[in-house]
Amino acid sequence: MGTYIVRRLLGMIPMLFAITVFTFLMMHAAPGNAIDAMINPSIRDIEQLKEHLREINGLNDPLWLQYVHWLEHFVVGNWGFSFNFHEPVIDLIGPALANTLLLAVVAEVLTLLFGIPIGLYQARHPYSKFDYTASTISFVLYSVPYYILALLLIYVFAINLQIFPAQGATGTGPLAGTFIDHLYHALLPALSIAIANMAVYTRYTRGAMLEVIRKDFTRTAYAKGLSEGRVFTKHVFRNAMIPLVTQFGFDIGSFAGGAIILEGLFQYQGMGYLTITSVNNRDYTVIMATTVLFAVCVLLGNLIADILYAVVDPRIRYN
Amino acid sequence: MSMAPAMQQPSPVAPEAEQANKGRVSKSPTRLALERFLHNRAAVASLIILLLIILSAVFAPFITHASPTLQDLANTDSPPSALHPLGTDSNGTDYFARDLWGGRADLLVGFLGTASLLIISLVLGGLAGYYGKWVDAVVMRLVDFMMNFPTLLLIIVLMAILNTSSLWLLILVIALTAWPGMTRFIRGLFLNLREADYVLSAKMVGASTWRIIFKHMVPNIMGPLVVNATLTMANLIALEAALAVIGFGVQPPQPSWGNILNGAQDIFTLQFKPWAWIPPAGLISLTILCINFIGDGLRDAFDPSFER
Amino acid sequence: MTKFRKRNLAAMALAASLTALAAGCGAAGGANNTAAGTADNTKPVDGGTLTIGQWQKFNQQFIPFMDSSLYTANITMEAFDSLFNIDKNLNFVPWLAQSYQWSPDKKTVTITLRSDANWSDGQPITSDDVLFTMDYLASPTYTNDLQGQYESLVDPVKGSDEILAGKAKSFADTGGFHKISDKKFSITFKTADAAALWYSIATLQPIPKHVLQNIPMKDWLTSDYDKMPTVVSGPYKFTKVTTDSVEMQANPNYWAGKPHIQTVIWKTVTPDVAPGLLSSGQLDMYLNGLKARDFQNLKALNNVNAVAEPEFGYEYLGWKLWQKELQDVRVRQAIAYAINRQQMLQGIYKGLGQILNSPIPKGSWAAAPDSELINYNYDPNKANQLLDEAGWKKDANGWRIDPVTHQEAQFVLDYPSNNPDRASEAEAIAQDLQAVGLKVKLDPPMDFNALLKKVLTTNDQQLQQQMNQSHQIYLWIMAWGLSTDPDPRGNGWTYPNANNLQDWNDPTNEQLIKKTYDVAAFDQNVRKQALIEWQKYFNQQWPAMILYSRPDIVAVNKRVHIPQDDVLTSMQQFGPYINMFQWWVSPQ
Amino acid sequence: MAEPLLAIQNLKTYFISRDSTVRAVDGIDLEVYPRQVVCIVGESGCGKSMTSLSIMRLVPKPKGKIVDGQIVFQGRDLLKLSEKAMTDVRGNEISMIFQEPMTALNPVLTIGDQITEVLVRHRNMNKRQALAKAIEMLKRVGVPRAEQIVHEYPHQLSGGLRQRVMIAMAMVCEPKLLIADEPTTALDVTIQAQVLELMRQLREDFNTAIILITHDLGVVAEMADHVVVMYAGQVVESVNADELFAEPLHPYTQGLMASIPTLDEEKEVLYSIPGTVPDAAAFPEGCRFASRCPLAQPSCFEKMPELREVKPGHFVRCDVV
Repeated sequence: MGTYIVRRLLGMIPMLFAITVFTFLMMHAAPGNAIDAMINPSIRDIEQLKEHLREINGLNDPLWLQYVHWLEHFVVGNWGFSFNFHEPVIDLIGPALANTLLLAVVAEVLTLLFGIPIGLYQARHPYSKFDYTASTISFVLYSVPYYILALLLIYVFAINLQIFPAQGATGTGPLAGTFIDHLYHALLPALSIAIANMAVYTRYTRGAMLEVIRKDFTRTAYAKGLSEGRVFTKHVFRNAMIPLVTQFGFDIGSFAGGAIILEGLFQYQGMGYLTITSVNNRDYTVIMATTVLFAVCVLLGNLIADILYAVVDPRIRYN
Repeated sequence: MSMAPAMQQPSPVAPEAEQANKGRVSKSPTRLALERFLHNRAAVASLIILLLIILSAVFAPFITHASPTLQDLANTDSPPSALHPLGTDSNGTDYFARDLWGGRADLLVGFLGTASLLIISLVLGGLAGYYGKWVDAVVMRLVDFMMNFPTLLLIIVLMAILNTSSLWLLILVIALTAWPGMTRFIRGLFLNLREADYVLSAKMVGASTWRIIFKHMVPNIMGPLVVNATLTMANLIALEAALAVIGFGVQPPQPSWGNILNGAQDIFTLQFKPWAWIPPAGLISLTILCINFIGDGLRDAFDPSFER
Repeated sequence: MTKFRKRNLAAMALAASLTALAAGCGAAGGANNTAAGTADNTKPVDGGTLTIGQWQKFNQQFIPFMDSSLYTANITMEAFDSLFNIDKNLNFVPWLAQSYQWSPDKKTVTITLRSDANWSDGQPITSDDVLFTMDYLASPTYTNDLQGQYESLVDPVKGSDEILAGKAKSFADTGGFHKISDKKFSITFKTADAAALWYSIATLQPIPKHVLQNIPMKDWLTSDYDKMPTVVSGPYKFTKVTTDSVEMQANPNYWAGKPHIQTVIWKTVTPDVAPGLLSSGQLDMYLNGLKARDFQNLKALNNVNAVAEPEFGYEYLGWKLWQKELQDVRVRQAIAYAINRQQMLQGIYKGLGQILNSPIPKGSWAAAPDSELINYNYDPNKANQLLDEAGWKKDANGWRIDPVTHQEAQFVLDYPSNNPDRASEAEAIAQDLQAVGLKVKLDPPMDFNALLKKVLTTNDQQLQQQMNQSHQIYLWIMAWGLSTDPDPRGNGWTYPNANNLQDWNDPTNEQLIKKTYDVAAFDQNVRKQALIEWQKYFNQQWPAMILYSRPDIVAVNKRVHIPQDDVLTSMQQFGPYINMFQWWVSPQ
Repeated sequence: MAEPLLAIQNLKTYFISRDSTVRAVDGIDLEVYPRQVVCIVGESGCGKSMTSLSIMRLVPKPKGKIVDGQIVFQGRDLLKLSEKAMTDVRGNEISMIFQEPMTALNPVLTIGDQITEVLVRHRNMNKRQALAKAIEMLKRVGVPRAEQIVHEYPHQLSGGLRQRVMIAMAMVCEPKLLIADEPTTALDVTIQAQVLELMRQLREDFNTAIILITHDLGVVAEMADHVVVMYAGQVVESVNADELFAEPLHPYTQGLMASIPTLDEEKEVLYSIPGTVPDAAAFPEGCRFASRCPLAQPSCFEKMPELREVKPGHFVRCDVV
C-alpha cells in the first residue's frame, strides 16, 4: 500500500510539471503587464522605476529561466506578490484555502450524510413509492444547476426566513471569526452544492446497491443465515462502495469548479472568489497560484480516489 | 480468427447494406429505438417542451416586438405592465424580450458547443481508439492533462485574457476545454469496435482509415454517442449559464439566461422583483431538465437492458 | 475607478468634501437630522459597537500610505490622525497641528503640534515623527520596494528630488524641514504655491518613529506593525484583524477625548446583500456601492436612514484634443448639447446625483455659480445647428460627414468593464450622438487598467496613428474622485501632466490656472475668483464632456447618533473628516 | 423408512410482474430422508434452482413469490416461520453451496471473515474461537495453508479451492441438510471428482442429507440415492437412483439418458431432444412435454397428467407409460 501511494505520488509529478508550464505560458501570453498596471503614472522617473521592477521581478530573463525561478520560488512557498491586494500571495491563499476546505468538507458531509442513506433506503425498498418519489426528485435536483438552487436557497433562507446569511465567509458580532461563525456561513453554499451532489449520490448508491444485490455472493450471505440488515451493511454496501469512492475522489477535484461559481454567488471568500477577483483585476501572480492549486486538488482527488479504491477493493490492492 | 471468413466473403459490407435497404419487414435497430423512445412519456413530454423553448427563441421577434438590447433610460426598472409583461431591467430593456432572445445564446452554446466538441472528440478519440499504441498514448496523456485542469477556471482565465464578448469565441473556448471527457468515452467505444469482424474485414479490403472510422465505426456507436452528446449539451448549457452568472459568459447587452440572472442577484431584486430572475432561472432549469429526460429516454431506447 | 482616485490622491492634497452640502441641504430630513443617522439633544452614551460595511476587501497594510486602497484608507484614518482636518465649510483646520504660520515669502510654513497629542502608548507625537514620515514617503525604498503610491505628498517640499535620487537621506539635510522644537517645525516648499500645503503636508498622517525606526523600511510590508498597528495616534486602535473584518477599540488616550463608541468593526460586505444586513441590524452602516435603484427600498427600511448626495467627483466623457475634428469648439459644444444627461441620471441613478457644467462640483466653495456658466441642457436642435455650422453635413443616410476625412464620421467609445452602469452610460451616449447623426461604435468593455493604458498609450503617438488609420474619433468614459482642494492641476487640466488624458494644451488655460495658486492666491478670495474665471473658460472651451456627479448612497442605522457637523457621503475621500470619535450609539 | 427430514408438498413459486406470471416452480412434491442424497435433475430453466432457493426462502424479491405449498423441515413448515426464525435455519440447519465459486464469495472480505461470520451468527462464538474453527474446517475440506488462506481474499484462490471454501462455509455449522446447486459445473473435471468425493466424505462424517442439483447424469450416477427429474417447473419422475438408470420411464428422462455421451458406444451423432422448453409464462394446457414427446397422444395435449406411482416408489408424470 505504501509503495502504491508513493508510486502514484511520483506519477503526479510530470502532470504537475505540465500544468505549471501551461499555466505559466498562459499567464505570460496574457495582455497587460502587471507592472504597468500597478504603477502610478504620475511617478517621476517612471521608466527607471519600471526597469527596476522588471529587474527585481526577473522579467528581463529568458522565458525558461523565468519559469525556473518561478518554480523554485513556488516550491519554497514564495508565491509572489499580489498587485491588487498588495500582499504576498501565500498570505491570501491561506485563509481562502481554509474557507474553501471548510465549505468542501461541510458540503461533502451533507452530501454523504443524506445522499447515501437515501440511496440505501431506496435500494432496500426498490420500486416502492418512496423509491419512485426519491428517484424523480433526485433526477430533477440533479438537473437543476446548483447556482439556481443557491439562488432559491438564498431567497428562502436568507431573504424570507432570514436564518442564514446570504453571503460572506464570516459574520459580525461576538462570534465573528470563530469556527461556529465560519460553519454558519458555509452552510448555505454547502447546502447548494450538497443538494445537487446528493442527487448524484442517491442515484449512484441505489444503482450500485441494486447491482450488488443481484450478485451471487449476496445470495450466499443470505444463505448463511445473516439478517437482511447485516447482509446490506456488511456484504452489499462494502461492494457498492467501490464505485462510490471513485465518485468521491472525483468530487474533490470537481469541487474546485463548483466552488468558483458558488463562491462568486455567495461572495464567499474562498479560493474561487479569490480567483474571480484576481481574474477581474488581472492579478496574475494570484491566478497562477490558484490555478496550480486547483489542479493539485484534481490530482489529489484522483489519488485519493485510487487509494480509497484500493482500500475498499482488495482485488486492486494486490495487483 | 476472423481472417478466414473475411477472405471467403470479400465484400461483407454490401450485402449488409442491401439487406438494410430491403429489410423493411424486420425493423431496423434505430427504428426500434425510436419506437421505444416514443413510448417513454417523460422523454416525449420533455421533447415537446424543449421544442417549444427552442421555437420561442428562434421566433422571438415574432412573439415580442420589444428589443432585447434596446436601452430605454426613460423606462428603467419598471414592474410588469401591458407594454412590458415582465417589466424592464436597469437599462430599461424589456425582460420578456431578453428571456426569449436569451435562449438563443444558451441553446447555441449547447448545440454548437456540443457539435464542435463532438468533432474534436471524434477525431482524437477515433484516432486513439482506432490506432491504439502511441497515438492512443499521446491522446490519452493529453486527455489526462486536460482532465486535471479545472475546466471552468481555464475558461474564465481564457475569457479574461481574450477580453472579448464574442459568442463564437466563447463556444470555441468551451469546446476546446471541455473535450476530454467525450474523447475518452469515444476512444473506449472505438477500442471495443476495433476488433469487430466487420471492421477487420473492411481493413482487409483496404478501406481508408477515415472511411472505416466514419462509415463503419461511427454508425455503430451512434446510440451511446447520441445519449452522451445529449447529456453533454445539457452540461454545456449549464456551464454557459454558470459562467454568465459570475460575469464570464455571454456579455451584455447580448442577452443570455445566465447574464439576465447575473443582473438580478442582489437582495432587493430577488426579494421584490421575482419577474426578473424566476423566468431565466426557470428556463435554464427546465431546458436542462428536459434535455436530461430526453437523454435518459434515448439511453433506455438504445439500450433496453439498461435499468435505472 | 479606485485607481484613479488613488492617483488623484497622490497628486493632490487629500481632503474632505461635502460638509457644506450636508450642512446646507440637510436633504435627509431637515434641521434636526444630520446627513444620516439620528441627531438629537439626548446625552451621548459611551460604549457599544458600530459595524461598518465596505464593498471591497481592505488590504492588510495598515501603515498609512503603504496601501493605496480607499477601503484600507477608510480604516487607517481612524487610527492615524492627520495634521489638518476639514471643517463643515470645507476649510482645512488645524488638527494634530495646533497652528500654522506662513513666512513672508510664502515658501515656508511653521507648524506647531498639539502639546497634548500623544501616541496611544503615551509617547508624545513630535516633530521627529513628522520628519520620519516625510522621509519615508520621499525615499526610493518607498517607491521601489514598498511600491508606494503617495510620494507626491512630499513632492512640493524642497529636496524631495534629491532624496528620491538617493543623494540625500532626509529633508532635515535638504532644507525642506527644520525642527524648531519637539512640537514645532517648519517646512520649506520648492516654490510659493497657494495650494501646496493643502495638497501635500496637510493630510500627512505621522507614523511613530519610536516604533518603526527599528525595522528596516523594506521589511515594513511584512512587519507585525503593518499587519496590525498597535501604537496609534487616532481615536481607535486595532484589536483584531481577520481576512474580511477589522475590529478596533476606543483609544482611551486620544487627545480629543475618549471616543463614545467602544468598538468599531469594519466588515467586507457586497452591496448585493448589504440591505439585508442593514435591515436585520447586523450592519449599522454601509459605505459606497449601494445602488441608486435600491435607494427607495433602503429608505423604506424602518430602522435605517438612507441618504443620497452627489459624490465629490464627476463622471466624464473624454476625448483627444489633438484629433482635428475635436479642435473645433463647436463640435465639442454640440456633443454637450446632444447628450441627455438629465435622462441618464434619471434612468440609471433614479434622478439622484447632480449635473455639472464645470469640473468643480457644486459642493465646493470654489464652484462657479450656474449663472456664470453655459448650461448645456439637452438640446439636439442646438447640437445639430452647431454641427452644421462646423461643416459636418449629413449624407443621404442621415449620418454626418467628417470634414477632416470626408467620410461618415465614426466615433469609437471605450468604457470600463465590470460595471453595468458604465455600459448603460456608454449605450445612452451612443444613442444620443447617433440621434444627431454621429455614428458611434462601442468597443467591448475593458478592465480599468487596460482602458487607462489604452488612453495613455505612449505619448499618444501610437494611438494617434491608430486613430488616423481607422478614421476614428476616440472617446472614453471615466470618473474622477476629487480632493477637497479645488486646484485644477490635480485633475490634470495643465499641460504637460500625466493626468491630462485629453492632452489639453492651451496657453490661456495655463495662465488662468497659474493665477489660482500664485502668491496673490494665498488670499482665499483672490483664489476663489481665479478659480471661477478658470471654470468659465473651461465651461466655454469644453475640453472634455463633464457629465455629472453620481449619487453617493450611505445607509446608517437609526441607533447611530452623528453630530450635525459631520459628513457621511463621499467617504471615498481620504482624510479624517469624519469625526467618528464624536458619534455614539443608543444602547440596544 | 424413518420420518423424512424435509418434505415438500405442492410447492409453487411464481414470478409475478405486471404483464405476466412466470410459473418457475409449479407444484413440486419432494421428500428427503436423513443422510440421503437426493439429486434434482433437469435442463436449465426447469425450476430446479428455484426449488432449492424456495427451500431457503431466498427466491429473488420482489417479483419471485412462493404462492402455495408446504416445506416441512424436521416437522416445521419453513414457509410459516418468521423471517427471523428462518435466518436461524439458514446456514445452520440447512445450508447451501452454489454453482459459481468465482462469484459466490464476497470479493472484498477475507475467507476467514466469510466463514467466521457463520459461526458468530449461529454458534455465538467470539472471533478468535470462530477463526480457529474455520481453520479446522478448511483443513477438513482439504484446503492447504488454511492458516494463511483465512487472511486472503477470494480472488487469490483457484476455482477448486474456492469451492472447497464454499463447502467449508456451508458445513461449518454441521447442517442437517446441504443444498448444492450445480457445485461442480464450473470446475474442471479432475477438480469435480475431488469435490464430489469431498461431499460424500462429509455426508459420512456429519450425517448430512444432501440435495444435489445438477444437469449432469454422470454426477447423479455417482452420488444419488434418490433422483427427482424436473421439467418445466414440475416433477416428471421420482425414483431411487438405481432404478432410474435401470429403467427410466418418462420419455423426457429417457431423452436425457439418450443424450449422455458415452465412450463405449460409438454413436455417430449425439442425441438431443427436439424442440424447446415451453415458455414458463404461458404453459400449454396439457402435458408440458407433449410437444417434444415422441410418444405423445392427442390426449396428452389436452389434459395434464398426474404424478402417479407406476411401480412401488417409482413416480412418473405420464399417462402413456
